[in-house]
Amino acid sequence: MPSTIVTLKVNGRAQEFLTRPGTTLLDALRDSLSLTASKKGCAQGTCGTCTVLLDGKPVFACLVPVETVAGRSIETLEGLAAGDVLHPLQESFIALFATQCGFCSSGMIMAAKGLLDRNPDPSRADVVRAISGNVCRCTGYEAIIDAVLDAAAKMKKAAPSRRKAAE
Amino acid sequence: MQDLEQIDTSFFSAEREAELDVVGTTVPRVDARAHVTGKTQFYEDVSFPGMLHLKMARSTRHHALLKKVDTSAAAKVPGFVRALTHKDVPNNWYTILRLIGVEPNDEPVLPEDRVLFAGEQIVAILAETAEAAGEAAAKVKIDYKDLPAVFDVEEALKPGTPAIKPHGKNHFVYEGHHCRRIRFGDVDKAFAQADHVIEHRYQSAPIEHAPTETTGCIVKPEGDGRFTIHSNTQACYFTLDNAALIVGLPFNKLRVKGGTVGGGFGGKVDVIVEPIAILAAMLTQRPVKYAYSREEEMQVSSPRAAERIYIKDGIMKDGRIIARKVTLYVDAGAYSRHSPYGTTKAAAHMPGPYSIPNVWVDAHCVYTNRTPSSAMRGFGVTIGDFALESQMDRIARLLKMDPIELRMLNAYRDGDMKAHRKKAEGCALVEVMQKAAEMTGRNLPERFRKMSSLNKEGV
Amino acid sequence: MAKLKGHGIAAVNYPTGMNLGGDPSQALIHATTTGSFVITLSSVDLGQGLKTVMAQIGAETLGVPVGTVWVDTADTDTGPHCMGTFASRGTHRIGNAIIMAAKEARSVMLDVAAEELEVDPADLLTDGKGNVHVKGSPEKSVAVINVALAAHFKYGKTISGRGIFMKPKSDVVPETGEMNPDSAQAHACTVAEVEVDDETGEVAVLKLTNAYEIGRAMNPAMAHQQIVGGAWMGMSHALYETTEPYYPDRAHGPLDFSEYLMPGPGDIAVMESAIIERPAANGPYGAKGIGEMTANSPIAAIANAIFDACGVRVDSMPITPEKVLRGLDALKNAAE
Amino acid sequence: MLRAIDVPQTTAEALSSLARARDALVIGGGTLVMPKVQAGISGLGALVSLSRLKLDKIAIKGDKVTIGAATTLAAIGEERGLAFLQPAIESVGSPTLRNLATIGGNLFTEQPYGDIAVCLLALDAEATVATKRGMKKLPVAELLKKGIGRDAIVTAIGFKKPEKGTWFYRKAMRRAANSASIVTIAAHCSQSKGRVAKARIALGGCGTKPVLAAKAAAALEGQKLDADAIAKAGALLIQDAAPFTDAYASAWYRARVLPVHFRRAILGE
Repeated sequence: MPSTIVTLKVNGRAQEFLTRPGTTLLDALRDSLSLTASKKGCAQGTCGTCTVLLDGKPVFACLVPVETVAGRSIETLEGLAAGDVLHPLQESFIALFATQCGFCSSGMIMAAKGLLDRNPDPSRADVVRAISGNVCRCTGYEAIIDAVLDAAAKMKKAAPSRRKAAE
Repeated sequence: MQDLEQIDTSFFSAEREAELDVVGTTVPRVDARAHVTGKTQFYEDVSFPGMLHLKMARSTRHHALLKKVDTSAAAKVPGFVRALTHKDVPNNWYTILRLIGVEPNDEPVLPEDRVLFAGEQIVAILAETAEAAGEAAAKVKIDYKDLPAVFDVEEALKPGTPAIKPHGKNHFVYEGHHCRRIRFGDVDKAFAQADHVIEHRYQSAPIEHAPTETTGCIVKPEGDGRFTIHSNTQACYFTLDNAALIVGLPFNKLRVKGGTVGGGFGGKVDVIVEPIAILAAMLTQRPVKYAYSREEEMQVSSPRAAERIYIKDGIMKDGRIIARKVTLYVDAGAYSRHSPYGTTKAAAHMPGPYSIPNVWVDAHCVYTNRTPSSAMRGFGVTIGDFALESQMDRIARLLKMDPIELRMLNAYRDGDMKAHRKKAEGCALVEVMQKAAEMTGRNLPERFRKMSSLNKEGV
Repeated sequence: MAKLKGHGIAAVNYPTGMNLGGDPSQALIHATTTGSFVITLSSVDLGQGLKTVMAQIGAETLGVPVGTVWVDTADTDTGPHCMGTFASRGTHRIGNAIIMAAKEARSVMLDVAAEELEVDPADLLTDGKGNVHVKGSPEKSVAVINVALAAHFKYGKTISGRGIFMKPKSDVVPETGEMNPDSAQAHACTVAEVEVDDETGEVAVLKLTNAYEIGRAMNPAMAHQQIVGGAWMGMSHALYETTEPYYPDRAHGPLDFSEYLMPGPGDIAVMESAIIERPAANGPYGAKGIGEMTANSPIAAIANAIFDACGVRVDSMPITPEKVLRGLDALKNAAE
Repeated sequence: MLRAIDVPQTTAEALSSLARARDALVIGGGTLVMPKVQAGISGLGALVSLSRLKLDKIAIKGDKVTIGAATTLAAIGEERGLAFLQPAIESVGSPTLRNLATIGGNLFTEQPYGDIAVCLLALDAEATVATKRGMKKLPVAELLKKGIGRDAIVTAIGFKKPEKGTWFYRKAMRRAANSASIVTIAAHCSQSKGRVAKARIALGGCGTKPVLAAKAAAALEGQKLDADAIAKAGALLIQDAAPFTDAYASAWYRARVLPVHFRRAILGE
C-alpha cells in the first residue's frame, strides 16, 4: 500500500500530506489536517454532515478519493469566519437557533454557502433544494431554512456598502 | 426568532406568579458559536497516536448455535492486531439494569454458544486501521447451526413455541407475574353495563433514533492504570459503573469524558460499545476506537420497540368511558436492555390522560429474535399514545360526538385517582385542548369553555 | 384524481422524570476569583441545550448575570454523580440540584457581602447585573467579583454550594400496579391538517397546530426548538420511519439515510404552537420538561386526520402510502 | 483494502491500468463506488479514476447531443440546451450529490436509483465504449442488459433531443427531494397528425435495471394521447415490469401505482 503525497488548497492555504490509497477527502481533512468540523455521519453520501466546497461547489467529502482532487481548492467550515468576524450564515444560525446538537451544522452551513455564493437571492424553495442532501434529526429544518434566508437578506443589504467601500 | 410561539399567560395565572430575571427569557445557546465555527469537540474529534480500531464480526443468523468460530483468516489481514471473544471478557454480562435491581442478566457481552439476532456481535477484531479491522472482521469464519426463530410477539408467548431465552420463557417476569399488571376497579362488570363495547388492535414497527452521529467511543490507557473513555454516552456514570462491572476493574480506574453528543434521543444509553473497547485497551495497552458504522447504527443499535396494543373500551351514550382494558406487547427483541422498565412505564401510562373508573392492563415484555429494542424519546408512551388517541377518535365517531368534547368530558383533573393509584396533580389536559380549539378557530360550547383541570365543573 | 383534506386531533400527557429506581443527580457550584461562577456536573448535553438552561437556572438562583455562569460537565473525574440525560429528567433533576447548590453558594456570597457592606445579610439583594446591594439603597452596593475576591483573600471562605435531587425509589405493587412513577405530567394537544392523494395513498401534512403545557418554558426559543423538532419527529414517526418496513418480517431493513425514510426539508408542515404554563410544585421554577413529549401528539392527530380525509383507518405505524391505498381499495371494493 | 488508486490522464492509460489490475474498478464521481469502498467491499484492490480524462464536455449540434461520460448531473442540469432533462436531473439525490454523480455512472446504478439511465433508455441513447480493441458504440438498452465488461470504459453518451411536446418524465418519490424511486417513467412519444407515431417508454423501480415497456408503447402507437389510450397502455406496463420490494415500497405498491404515475407523466398532472 504505497502512500502518495497529495497537495490541496484548503481554505486558501496549500496543504501537503501523505495519504494511503483510497483515503477520502473527509478522512484527509479530519485525520491528516486536523480539520474536524466536517463530520462522518454515514460514510455513504446519505447524511451530508461532511459537506465541503470543492472549487466552490458543495460535495460529500466522504465520497471523494482525495487523490482524485489533488491540486484543487477546498473550503471547510473552519475557513468561513474572517478571524473573529463570523460569516453571516454563522451569525444567522446562532441568532435564529438553527443549531441543536450541532453535528449537522458544519455540512448544513457549507451546503448553504455553496448556494449563496452562486445565488445571492435564493427563494425558500432554493434553500430547501440546496440542503436536501443534509440530514438534521433535531430541528425539523425550519430554523435552518429561516437562518439561510436571513443570512442571504443580510448579505444583500451589506453588499452595496461593501462595493462602495471598495471604490 | 421570527415565529416564536406565544406563551399564553391567561391560563393558570394564579399559579404562574413568580418574579424571574433569567429563567423564562430567551438567552442565546451557550454552544451555538462553537457549533457554527466547527470548534465543538465531539468524541470522535479527538484521536491519539497508535490508536487501534475495533470492528465486530456479527451474526448473519437470527437464532443459531455457534459451532465454530475461526479467526485464522482474519489474522492474516495486514494490520490485524488481535481478536477478542467471550473468553476475554471477565464478567460476560451486560448489566445496564442490574444497578437498579432488574434481574436476571440476560445478554452476554460476547456470545458464548449461541446468537439470538442477526447483527449480534460475536468476535471483536482489533487492527491498525479501520479498513483492516473491517476486512479482518469480514474474514472471521463462523459455523452456525440454525435454530427456529420467533418474530411475532403473540407467537412467542404461545404454548409450544420454543423458548429462545435461557430462563425458559419468551417474556420478562415481573415479580412472579408474566406481565406488568394494572388492576383498578372491575372492567368486566363495567363492560356489562356499558352502552357500547369496542375493541381495536394497534401496531407499530421498530423505529431508529437515527442521530446524525453514530454511537461510539475512544478509550485511552493513561499509564497510571486508569482508562479515559471519550464517549458520546447520554449518561457518563451509568456507562462508567456498568463498564467497570464487565471489565472487572475497580470503578475508580475509569474516567468517562462525554461532551456534546451528536443527537441521542435515548439511543446512547445502552452502554454496548464502551465495555468491549475498554477491555481491548486493557489487553493491548493502546488507545482503541469502537464506532458504529451507519449500517450498524441503523440495524444493530437498539431501536424503539415495536408494540402491539389491544384496547377494549366500555362507553356510555353520553360519552363517558367507564372501562378500558389494555393488552400491550412490547417487542423487546433478543435481550432486555431497558425494555422491562419501558414496559412498566407503558403500563403506568394507561389509560391515558383520562379518568376511567375501571382499568385493566396487561403489559408484556416479550423476547423475539430481532435486534434488542431499548429507550427512545417518549419511551413506553409514544406508541401507547398513538393507540389511545386513535381509539378516542373511533369512540367520538361511534357516538357522533365532537372529538375535543369527548376528550374534555373524560379528561383527568386534579385530585382524580389514576389507575396506578397516584392522585393526579398539575393537570392541564382540558386547557391544552381549549387552547388548540381557540387556535384552530373552533368555538367550544360554553360548558366546555368553562371546564377546568382544577375542578369538576361541566362533567 | 382528488386530494382529500381532513383534520384530526390528539391530546396527550407525558410523565417527566420517570423513575422507579431512585435516580439522583448532583451539582456543585463555586465562585471563581474572576467574577464568574462555575457549575460542575457530570450530566450530558445531547443538543437539547442542557448547558444553557442549567446556566440560566444557576444565574437565576444566584442572582448574577447568566453570562458569568459557566457549566463544566460530562466528566466523571470532575463532576459529581448524575444518572444521565434521558426520560425528560435533565431539566427537572439537574435543575433542582443546581437550585439547591446555588442557594447555598448565594447564602455565603451574601454573608461575605454583608461583612463588606457592614449590614445584615438579610437586608441584601442581588441586582442580576453583577452587584449585591442593600434593599432600598441600590447605591450601597458591592460587585460580585469583589465579594469573591474578599471571600478568598480576606476572609478565607469559599463561595460554593452543593446540591442533589433525589426522588426515592418507588416499588410497584405487582398485584395492582400501584406505583409512583413520575414527577410531573406535561400536556399537549395537536390538530393536524392533511391531504391524501386518493390514487396513490400519499399523505401530505399541511399544518400542525399545537398547544403545550410544560410547567415553565425555561428558555422560550429553546422550547420552540423542541416543539418544532419534536413535532417534525412525530410526523416522521407517523408517516415514514421504521427499521423493519415489513414488520414482523425482518427483510428490507434500511442501512443508511437514503433508505431510512424521514421527511426532508421539502416535506415539513406549517406549524403554529402555543405554550401554557402550569408550574410543577416539584420542578425547578415550575419546569416539567418538554424534550420527549413533543413527538407524541402529532402521530395520532395525523392518523385521525387521514381517516377524516379519506375514511381509511390505519392502525399500524408508519402510515405508508401503501397502507392508505390498500384501505382506499378496500373501501372501493366494499362499496361495489 | 485498496492497494492503489490510479488517476490517469488519458483513456489509453486508464485502459491499460484496468488491464493490469484484475481487481480494479472504474470510479467516476464516486457516488457508487465509494460507499462500497467504505463499507469494505471484498476483493477490490484498485480504483481507476476518470476524473482527469476530460470526459466532461457537452456537445449539442442541432438535435444531436453528445455528453462526456464523466459529466456531472449538476452540469447537465445547468445546460440550457438540455432543459427537457432538468426535471429528471432534479429528481436525483440532492444538488450536493449531483455535483459528484456522473451520467456515465448512472448507467451502472441499480434501481431504485439511476433515473437518468431510465431517461437514456427511453431516448434510445448510445454509449461510446473504449476497450483495448478500440472504441465501439453500444445502445444503452444493450449496455443495461449486458454491461460492458470489467476492462472497458464508457466515454460518452449520445442521443437525439426529442421534439417539443414528445418527452414525458415522472418519478414517484417518498420525499419532495432526495428520494429513491417508487417508480420512474420516461417516455418519448413522437407524434404525427395528432397521433402517436412512435413510442418508447422506459421504467425505473421495475427491475434491477431500467426496463423498456414495449407492449405499452406498441399500444400507444397510432393512438391519440387521450385518457382512454393512456389507460389502456398503462394497464400493459406491468407486462414488461418486475417491480420489487425494498425499504421504499413493496412490489405490490409499485405495480399498483405504476399506471397512475404513467397517466400523470403523460398528461402532466
